[in-house]
Amino acid sequence: MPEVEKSEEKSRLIKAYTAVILSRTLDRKIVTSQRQGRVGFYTPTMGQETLQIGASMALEAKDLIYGYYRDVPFMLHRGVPMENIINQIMGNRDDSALGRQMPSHYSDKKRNFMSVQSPVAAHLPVAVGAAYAQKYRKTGAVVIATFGEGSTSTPDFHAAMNMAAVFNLPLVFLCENNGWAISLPVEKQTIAEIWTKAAAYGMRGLRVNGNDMLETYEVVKEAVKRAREGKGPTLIDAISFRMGPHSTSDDPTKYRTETVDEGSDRDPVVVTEKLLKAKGFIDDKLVESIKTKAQKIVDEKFEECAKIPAPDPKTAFEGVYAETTWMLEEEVRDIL
Amino acid sequence: MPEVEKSEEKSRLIKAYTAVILSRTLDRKIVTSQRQGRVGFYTPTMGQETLQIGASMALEAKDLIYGYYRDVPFMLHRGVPMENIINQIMGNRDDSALGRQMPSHYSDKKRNFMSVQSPVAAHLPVAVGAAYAQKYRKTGAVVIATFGEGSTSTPDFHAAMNMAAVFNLPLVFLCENNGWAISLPVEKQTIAEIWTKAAAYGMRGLRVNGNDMLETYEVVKEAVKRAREGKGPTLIDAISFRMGPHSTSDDPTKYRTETVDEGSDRDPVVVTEKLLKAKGFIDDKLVESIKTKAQKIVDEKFEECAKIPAPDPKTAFEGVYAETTWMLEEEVRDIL
Amino acid sequence: MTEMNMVQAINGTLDMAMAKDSSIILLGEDIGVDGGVFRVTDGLQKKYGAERVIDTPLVELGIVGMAIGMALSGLKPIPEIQFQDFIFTAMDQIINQAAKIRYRSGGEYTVPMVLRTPYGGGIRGGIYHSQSGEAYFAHTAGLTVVTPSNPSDAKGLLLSSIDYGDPVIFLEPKKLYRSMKMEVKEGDYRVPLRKAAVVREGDEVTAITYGSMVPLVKSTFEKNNVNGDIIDLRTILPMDIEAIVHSVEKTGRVVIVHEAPRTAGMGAEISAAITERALESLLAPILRVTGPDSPFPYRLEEYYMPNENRIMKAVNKLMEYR
Amino acid sequence: MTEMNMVQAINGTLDMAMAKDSSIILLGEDIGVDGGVFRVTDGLQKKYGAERVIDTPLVELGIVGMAIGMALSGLKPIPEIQFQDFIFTAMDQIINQAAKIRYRSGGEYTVPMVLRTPYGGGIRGGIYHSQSGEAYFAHTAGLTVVTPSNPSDAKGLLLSSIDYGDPVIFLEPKKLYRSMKMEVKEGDYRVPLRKAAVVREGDEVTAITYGSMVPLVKSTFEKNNVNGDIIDLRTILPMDIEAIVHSVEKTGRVVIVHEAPRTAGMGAEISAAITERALESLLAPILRVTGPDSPFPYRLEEYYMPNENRIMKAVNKLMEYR
Ligand SMILES: Cc1ncc(C[n+]2csc(CCOP(=O)(O)OP(=O)(O)O)c2C)c(N)n1
Ligand SMILES: Cc1ncc(C[n+]2csc(CCOP(=O)(O)OP(=O)(O)O)c2C)c(N)n1
Ligand SMILES: [Mg+2]
Ligand SMILES: [Mg+2]
Repeated sequence: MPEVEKSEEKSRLIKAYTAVILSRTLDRKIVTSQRQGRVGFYTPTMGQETLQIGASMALEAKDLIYGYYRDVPFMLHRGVPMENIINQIMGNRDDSALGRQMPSHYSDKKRNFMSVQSPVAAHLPVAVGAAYAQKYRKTGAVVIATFGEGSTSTPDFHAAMNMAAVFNLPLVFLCENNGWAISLPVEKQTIAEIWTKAAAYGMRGLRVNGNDMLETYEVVKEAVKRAREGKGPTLIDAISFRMGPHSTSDDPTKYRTETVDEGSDRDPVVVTEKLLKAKGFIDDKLVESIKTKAQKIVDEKFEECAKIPAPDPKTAFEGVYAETTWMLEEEVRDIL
Repeated sequence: MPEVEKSEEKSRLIKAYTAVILSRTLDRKIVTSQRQGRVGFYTPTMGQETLQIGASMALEAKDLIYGYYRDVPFMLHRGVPMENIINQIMGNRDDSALGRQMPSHYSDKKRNFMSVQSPVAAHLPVAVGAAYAQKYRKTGAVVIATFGEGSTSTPDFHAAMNMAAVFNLPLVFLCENNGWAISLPVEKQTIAEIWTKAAAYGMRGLRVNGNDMLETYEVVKEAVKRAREGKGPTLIDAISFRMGPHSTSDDPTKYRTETVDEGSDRDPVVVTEKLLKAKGFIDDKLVESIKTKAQKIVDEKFEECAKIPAPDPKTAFEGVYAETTWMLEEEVRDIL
Repeated sequence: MTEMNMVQAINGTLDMAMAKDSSIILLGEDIGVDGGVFRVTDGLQKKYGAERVIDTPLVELGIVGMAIGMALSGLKPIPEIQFQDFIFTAMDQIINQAAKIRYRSGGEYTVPMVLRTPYGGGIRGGIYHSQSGEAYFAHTAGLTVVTPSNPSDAKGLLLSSIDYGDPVIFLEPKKLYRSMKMEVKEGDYRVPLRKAAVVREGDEVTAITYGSMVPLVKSTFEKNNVNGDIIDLRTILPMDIEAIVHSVEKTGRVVIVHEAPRTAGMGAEISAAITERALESLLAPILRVTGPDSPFPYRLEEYYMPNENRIMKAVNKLMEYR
Repeated sequence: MTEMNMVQAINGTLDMAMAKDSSIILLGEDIGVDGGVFRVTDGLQKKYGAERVIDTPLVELGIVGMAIGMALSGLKPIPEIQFQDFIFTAMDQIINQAAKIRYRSGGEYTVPMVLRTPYGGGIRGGIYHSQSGEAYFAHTAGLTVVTPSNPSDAKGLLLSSIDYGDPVIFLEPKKLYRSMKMEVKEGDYRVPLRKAAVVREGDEVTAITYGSMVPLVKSTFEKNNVNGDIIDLRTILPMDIEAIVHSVEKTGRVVIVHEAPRTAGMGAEISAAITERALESLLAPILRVTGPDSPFPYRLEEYYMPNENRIMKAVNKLMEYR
């Protein structure tokens, strides 16, 4: 590999690794803060960092992300400011959604990260429409939609997969297969391997080791390239493991025997460090400094955001329509 | 083949052929009557007779059928009295559903033929529950669910297929693939072959020539046997062709170029006659007499049923609950 | 000005709008090659191509979901649900997505979409081809629910809906698709959303109705010389409360007419809103002439639908009260 | 008699019913091994096996559809939808299947099923974990909609629902799951469906409410010495019109309290039904204290939910009227 390319790869991977560490650090911070009562609710992302960041590396700025509630690493790597994420979780005045949504329901239109909603997979048919619009308007943008493996059982997944294939759209379905849907293991969710479901729609389906950031990157990159070239959608089954609980309200000891601990061989942070060390891109000193810096940033940002007050009460009843209704005006007069 | 078996096969096939002819004759009668304004609406079954009757031959009396609006041949072969079918189409006083449903929405609990509804495929998850109940109660009964190929795009198909597989239920999904969903050809409905969709659920999927009654019979028989033995569900993609319009309200000349005419090589009546003649089970004379008799029965039954008056108006507002509501009582007092 | 029925009026309006604005896309089952089962989109695919008049697979939630995504990406989709009875698998997309995206994203994302669907009885469609589900939508903040009662309004309301900026559920009374013809102005004109029309004026009673029931109430009042206002809501959510209260204060007697089942239907909201504001004006109880609280029958359809006789019974009861 | 909260009461009731009747089957997401996200089904899979307490894939329409099929084949399914907010993909199964099968089959097929689902705010769940959708169901003939307001009623209403014979939407106010404890009788007892309870008596005003709002209205009336009836509907569809009218004829003043958005909500039906029957008794307009017509916010939840202050404002307005 020529020097320039090598150095480009190095800086790209260090940026990615830094995002992995930032995500993990932020994740721990929020979980701890939730236990301290400083945060209401949260869905940890631990274990799914590299698959998301690998995917993010494969995208251009104009591409659209229809993500879900576990996509913090994706957002951080894509350049969503950390304070946007924390403000959303706090639901404070600076949250772009004005504290209307539960924590973990992010939105960042500037970075084309569509507002996350709760009914799982409901964003998938919507992503199909967005992809149709890209094709129709010839923007050259690709849409990537993420979702858990449990979400493949939903009506919305079926509708989206079939329509994306029928209309041959620039769309990548990235299944973040972390093995669990709350307490249901993937084996009880469905009998088939997730990637094989693509064939039912005449779509290409691939499996990738999500804990390998580079493998994920390569596979997503190729799928994005095909999509951009008009060769249609791909379903990618990215295998990972949900290292934490489903959410801060969940107690996985009720149902789970197998675990993956932080620092163990299957921890994507460890996998990524090994990979980058083997390439000679990082060493213990750099790792140490990245982690220390990440901790500092996370702590500072968190405290800054925690100081921001709640939104003005009247905002809870604004923006339902472009023009409000007389009923709501009347009701709000009664409330405030 | 020993004589006894041969003679059993003969009588079985003549019974089946008779049902094919009865169905076709009734179909023509109803379509004609609709044009004369004697029937409100109808979905012809022409072209799908042998696949249904082949399937019906494979079932026992205790088995449950979750059918759809095109299953007249299935019902006739299973022993549903023709007057039940005509009374439903007339919506008269003797219709078991008291004229509440549009024509083509049959029901016959005695023969375990579940009440048909309009939103396509909505009966499929229901059939899954029925199959679960058979398994749980160890009745030994199998459930067979029929639906068109267009219905595979629905949420309900997806839910049903996955759950039937996950719970390993005694259920046969019989897709009556007639090539069209009103005006949409199957190639635009979905890119994959219908039978390949089974794999997405870890289910067995098969294709069969629905115009070949015996092939259909054998394939369904084997699927039913497996289901009964606890080996789980099967999806059968039975290829046929919708020879008529979607319904009496439809004008297929707007969208269809290929046609299959009555009496042509692809007409299942012709295919079946050839098949039975080759086996030496029927000859022209028998064919003639079966057809004449069928016409007589159909004409007579139709005229008998046409004489039956409409249901009593009050029945339109009964049976919403086991015990009616005060609102409905009050409303009905106003109406009648 | 040309005489036309509602199917022709909507077809022409879609045609006119599509010719002007290439961001308008139609999608639905059988709307393209076939021109729609009611022929409302006839000829449009031929004219604008299969990319703009899309024949979709058989999946209502996919149709609505796709339309939402198109709207989010700058298009103006007009999805069609073949019969309103089949919209229920798409309810999550409608209630949880379309209606809530503007709010949940702090206004960053919006859904300018017009969801067209034929509703109601009158064509002998039985249980599953006759339902009037407006109340399900009217209970959903974020939606705007519109229904025209004649070809001319259909055009003006549809054009307003296309430019509205938020999701509109556009309910087309299939009973009126071909049963009435009228002059429809050429060119662009708007009938405003959120505004009712007083389609007949009088002093003694106020009939509040919409969609398919408007011609029936009108002919009933005419035939029986009822001296009353008839208010055609046109927009069901949010409804035009000022027009309603204004009339009730004048007449003091109210009859509400809709096809949908009575309980928790729109009539309830209209009645409650009136009692809140104009109790003192009421000279008699507010009466509702509606479909009964049962599914919709096939053979006995005419017993289900409100008719002249039932409306007059209510009017007479109002006039005779006290 | 043991003190217990609503979660414990429902859990114990399910346990008791399942022990007696092997045709009762529970199904839903995370209800088995995990015991349900609210722990309502805790321990039941261990006791009755995975065949009777079924952990299903993530598909609400499948859960409801399967339950309907089980009911048609002689079982008594009790499906759970994890949050009522996620029920909308199953609306076709509920509205077009469960509610209409008895009618459309001329009574040959029936659907004895109890669909349990937690609803409402109060746990800071934001837009998608707080909705109160009772009006969607209450507009659907064929359904019966029930909601308990305390642990003891939860048991008695659930047992009545299981034996009812038609589909019941059993809405559990999640705000009350653990916030109140009370004595719950042991053994089998029934609280009848279609009957309201008068949970406080008085002469000057009638509060009509149900589910999560009942304790709030009670404490508000107690604290402020309001001399009024409080009617807990218990069954929302069909509601107990006699109990309502009886009270209104006595008091002449009505306030309706529910969490759901106002427009086309249950309050509208209650108000309309009263005006139809008891206009002459009304001393003041019927007032509604409800959630506003907007989605449900997260951080500012307390502004959305009805509270003591808003209820008293309405009561005072009623008392001061004219
Ligand atoms: C339609 C719907 N049903 C139920 C839920 C409750 N719920 C939230 S997350 C979840 C599991 C999702 O699993 P998966 O798709 O694998 O994503 P993961 O959480 O594992 O990342 C469930 C059942 C929901 N949000 N939406
Ligand atoms: C959910 C739903 N959407 C739309 C319709 C209108 N419709 C009736 S039949 C039909 C086509 C069905 O095609 P297919 O499943 O292939 O069955 P076929 O009529 O060809 O036998 C459509 C779209 C419906 N009945 N249900
Ligand atoms: Mg998962
Ligand atoms: Mg077909």
